[in-house]
Amino acid sequence: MKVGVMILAAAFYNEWMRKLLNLPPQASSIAEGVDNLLFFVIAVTTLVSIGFALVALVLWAVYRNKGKGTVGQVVHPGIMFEVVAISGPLFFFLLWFFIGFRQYVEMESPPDDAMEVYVMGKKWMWKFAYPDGPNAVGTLHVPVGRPVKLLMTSRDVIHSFFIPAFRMKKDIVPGRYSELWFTATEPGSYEVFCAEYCGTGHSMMRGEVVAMKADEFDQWLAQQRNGFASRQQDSAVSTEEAPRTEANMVLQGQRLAGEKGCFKCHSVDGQPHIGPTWLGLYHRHEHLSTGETINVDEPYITESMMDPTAKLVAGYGPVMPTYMGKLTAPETAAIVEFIKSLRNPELQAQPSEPPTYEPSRR
Amino acid sequence: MSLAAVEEEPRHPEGAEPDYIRGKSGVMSWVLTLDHKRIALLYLGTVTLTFFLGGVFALALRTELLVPENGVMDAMTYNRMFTLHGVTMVFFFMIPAIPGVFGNFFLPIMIGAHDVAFPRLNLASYYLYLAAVCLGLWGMIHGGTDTGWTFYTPYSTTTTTTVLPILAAAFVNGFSSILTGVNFIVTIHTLRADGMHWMRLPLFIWALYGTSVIQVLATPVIGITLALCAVEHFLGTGIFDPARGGDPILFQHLFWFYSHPAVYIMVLPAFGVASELVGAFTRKPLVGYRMIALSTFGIAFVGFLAWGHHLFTSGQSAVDAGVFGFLSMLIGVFTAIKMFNWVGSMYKASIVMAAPFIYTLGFFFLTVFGGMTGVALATISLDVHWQDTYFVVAHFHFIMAGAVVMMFLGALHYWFPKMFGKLYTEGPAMVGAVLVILGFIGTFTPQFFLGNEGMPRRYYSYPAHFQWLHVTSTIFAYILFLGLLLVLINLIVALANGKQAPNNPWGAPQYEWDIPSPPTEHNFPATPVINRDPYEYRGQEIIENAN
Amino acid sequence: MSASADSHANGEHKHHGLSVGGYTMVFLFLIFCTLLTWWTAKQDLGDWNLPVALAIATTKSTIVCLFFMHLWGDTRVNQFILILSVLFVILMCSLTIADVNTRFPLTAPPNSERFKVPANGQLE
Amino acid sequence: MQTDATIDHGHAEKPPHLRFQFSDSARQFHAAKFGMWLFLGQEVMFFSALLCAYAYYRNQFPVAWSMASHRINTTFGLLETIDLLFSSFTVALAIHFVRLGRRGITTLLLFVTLCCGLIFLCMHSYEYYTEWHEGLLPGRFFHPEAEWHLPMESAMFFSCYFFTTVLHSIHVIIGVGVLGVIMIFNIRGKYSPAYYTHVEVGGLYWHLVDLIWIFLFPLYYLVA
Repeated sequence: MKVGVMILAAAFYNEWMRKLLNLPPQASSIAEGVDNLLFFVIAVTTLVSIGFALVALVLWAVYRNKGKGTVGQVVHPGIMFEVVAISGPLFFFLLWFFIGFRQYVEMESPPDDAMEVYVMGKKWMWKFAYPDGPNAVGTLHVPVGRPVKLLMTSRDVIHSFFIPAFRMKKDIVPGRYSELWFTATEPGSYEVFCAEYCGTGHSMMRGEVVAMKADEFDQWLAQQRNGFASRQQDSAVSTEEAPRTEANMVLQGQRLAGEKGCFKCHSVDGQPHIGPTWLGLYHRHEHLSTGETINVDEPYITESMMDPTAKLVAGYGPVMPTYMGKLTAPETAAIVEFIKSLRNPELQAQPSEPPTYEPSRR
Repeated sequence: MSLAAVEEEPRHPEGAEPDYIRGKSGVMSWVLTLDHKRIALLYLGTVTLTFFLGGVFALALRTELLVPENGVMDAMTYNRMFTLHGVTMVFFFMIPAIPGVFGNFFLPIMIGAHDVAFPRLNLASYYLYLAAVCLGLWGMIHGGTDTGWTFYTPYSTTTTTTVLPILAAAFVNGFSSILTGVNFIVTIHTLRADGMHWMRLPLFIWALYGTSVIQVLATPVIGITLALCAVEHFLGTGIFDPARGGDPILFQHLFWFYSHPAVYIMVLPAFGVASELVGAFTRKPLVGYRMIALSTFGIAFVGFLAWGHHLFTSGQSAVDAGVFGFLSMLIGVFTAIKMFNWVGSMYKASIVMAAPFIYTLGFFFLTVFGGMTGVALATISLDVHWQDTYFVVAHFHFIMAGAVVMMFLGALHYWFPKMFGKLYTEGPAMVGAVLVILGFIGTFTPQFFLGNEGMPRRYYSYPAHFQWLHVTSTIFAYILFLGLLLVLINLIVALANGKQAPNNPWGAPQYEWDIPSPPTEHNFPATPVINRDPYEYRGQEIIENAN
Repeated sequence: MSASADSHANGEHKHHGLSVGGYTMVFLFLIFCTLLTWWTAKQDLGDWNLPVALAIATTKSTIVCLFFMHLWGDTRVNQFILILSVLFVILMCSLTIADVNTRFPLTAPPNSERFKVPANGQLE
Repeated sequence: MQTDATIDHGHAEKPPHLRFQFSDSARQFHAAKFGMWLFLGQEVMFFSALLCAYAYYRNQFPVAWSMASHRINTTFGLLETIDLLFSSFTVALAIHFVRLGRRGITTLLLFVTLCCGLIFLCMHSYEYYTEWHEGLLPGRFFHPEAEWHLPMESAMFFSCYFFTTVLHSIHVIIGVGVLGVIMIFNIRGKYSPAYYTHVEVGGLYWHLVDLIWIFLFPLYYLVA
């Protein structure tokens, strides 16, 4: 009840307080609640600290030393003094904690019907990809009034996705996924910052969120989907890391491997055949016929296609023909991607690979 | 320690032990000294140097931030600069400052001991500290590093800058800190004079005790963490590297397990000094001695359990965030207890106004506001907005830097006559104190507003709408620097030309004012007996300070 | 531990040691525990392997502390230091692990227990 | 400060080992022991960061942990444990005999302890040597045999294992050095039933080395 009254009162002063405290606009569904708590906390903090300073100054003015040898009076405050000193702050701190905790739980619980957008942070840019195709660098378009869930990961170091106007922030850790959700409430364009220090270009790792009216957004998304195929060639928007493209490349690689006859000698189920199996090949440590051990990486796979006998895996004969000239560069890359996709789940998953991911429903 | 005895006998008869400064001469008598007071002065010299160095870095940063883009340095230089500012101030200034200088000097005197328990270990910790500073400087000369003082992985393990010497410096400094802590705890336990019960310990000693416990139990964790980070750098062990199966979040847990309590390593001694200053300048016994002493241990203990609030936005679950958020709130209560008792002590007091007390008043404001914004930051949903913004920067400068700098300077003025046997000039000292306090508040208050608006920390360039607040902050930073210069000059002048200080120029009740200024080499002619409480006022004459 | 330390005033130390036979018994018991832990590790106790191993290790270390390190009958404060540091180790490990174990599943590393491998693996 | 000669106790018959800041030997002995205990508390925390890393990753990758643990030599681990326990036993006896003033047997026991420490180091070096040959050193030296099918996360196990055991071995080396110096002092007759602080404190340190190994053995060598 008390909380309710408090929030109501705060709402009345909301705009005024927001300007006074220099806060950005409240553009997400949780922003107003967070701000109300913020005003409450900061108001109490300011009043108490100025109060303490004033009391100290007044006490100094009143009880100045009146000349040599004078001493103060011995005061033994009752137990009530200590009780107030403990319970007063404790009351406020716990109140803030409970309100803040409830808000945090809300922030951490995305609704089931949230639209998903994949976010990739890398030095020093943001990439956004929508589930069915379009992607963008630097600008995230979201509909107003619909919950949006961002699934985020980083390519290199820790970044942090921060939208001040939404009062939202979440660290993006390489090799892990993090999620953040919001519902934009006001159309407009809002700043995005990287809030976790990530190197020379940290301060330039900015972006923008464009909140559009729902119908405008749908229109925009449809446009983007139509233009997606042609935009893939557009070098201005690099799509190499976009999850969708990756999946396409894998499929393409699978098709090519069948067409070029790779499966005559290489299995994908772990059985050794004429050649080593592709299952779990990527980043496997293979022993070569020369006795060395090698980490199977992209260069090695590519080399083995072009010059198969150069580094033979121990136990296999030099029977594979060269594919030099028989595969174009993109085709080679696609097959490498396909091999990379055949990772044994027991084995390594490159952290920065796009998600093999199922939306979590709660 | 009865007053009657003191006044009857001449305390310092001719031919008795000379004071610790003039007792011995020559360079070797200083560099190999085992006297805790001389070691304290060695610390004072080094700490002043690192404070100055960190201050110069800070001014360079503030100057760069006058303009949104491309100021006086490039982004790489800026990034190194803020890292070095942080490393220097945290590891080389704030952690050793008050325990190293005033702890070393006054801990044995206040408990009636002739020295610390392990004088050689004490010198060793100073040299470890000095070695750390030298390593750090060497790293800085070779380009410095750009990881931030938090050394977050995987950035710190992949950066091409010279991060290793800086990590090594922090590691070595940790050992200095641990050994000092061990030394202090043992001293407090075993060398208290007869009659010095636990409840007669000055509050500064209680604070040092709490600090030392944290130093001993938390510092090793950062040592091993930084060592892991360094090994990762050249062996690629991958403990914190996601590409090899490690987890960068683990680094953050281990790092903050030390670095959150480290905040209390820095501020608890400052709280201790505040108790001494309030006790001396209110000219009446402190209110709530027991509560202040006990709350020190509350802070020390709960401080260990709150580290997770630095990870609220790292993907922490609501469950863990709830636990850490709740525990963080309790620390604020313990600090509040101290604050109520200090301000309560001014009631019906007879307050002597002097530079140290002005610092104390500044400390009150900075600590209350800084501390309560800390509670605000620990409020989970608000932290989501404020984390890694200038709000955090402003908050920890208020509570950490503010409290430490205020009380370092306060203590320096307060104990100056005892340490050097000279009186400083009160006028310029008061002006300096006011300038420092105003400069400090003026520098960091705009940063709270910057943080509210969403300005992230460690930004070299920023959108133009943040500029006016940055300019305001920078102007006050210069005022702060001027204030500090004035303080420095005033104290140097006093050192050269100050009048001879009497034993107790403040008329303070604490034990350390009973012995000569400066003290003799072994502090007391014989092991003293303590027969009164630390803030028990005995009606000393106030001997007016110069001017 | 009192300031006056009058209990030690005569320069006499209190000795809390055992006899040679006592030390030998302790040593033999420790060897027995070591062999026991080695043997239990070879048995399949399911989830109980780790707790059993830790329980034996804790017993051994307690005995070393109490008798070899003379903590039995030593001052309270020395006992307290050990207990405090062990307490902090436990708190540190448990709160850290509590964090990873309650996170949003995808924040776990891809090969770990908690990472859910998707059914279709596609980004739909 | 009051200068009262009557309470100025103990200064007349001050033993040579008593430092000026202490009023009596008992207190000085107590201070040294207390200081060492604090240092040991510090050592426990020192290893705790590694223990935390261990627990963190074992909790996430139990399978990798178990598979990786099978690659290190349990028998060696067992022998090393017994070796260290025995050295702890001899140190405890050394303290016992130095209290009784029996210098010869104390020296002998300290010497046996030193030998145990050295044997431990030799055994551990041999272990590292074989692991190096098997490509099990962490980081960029981690090249295990392919047929072992070690999961990639087992690298974490070996990182933790090497870092912890190397740190432990460093402690053993320091301990051997400290006990060696104490042994020489003992031969020179520095210790007596009235003053044997170094032996007691050095012994405490050595026991801690043993104590840590008691935990490392099941945690690294005996993962089921």
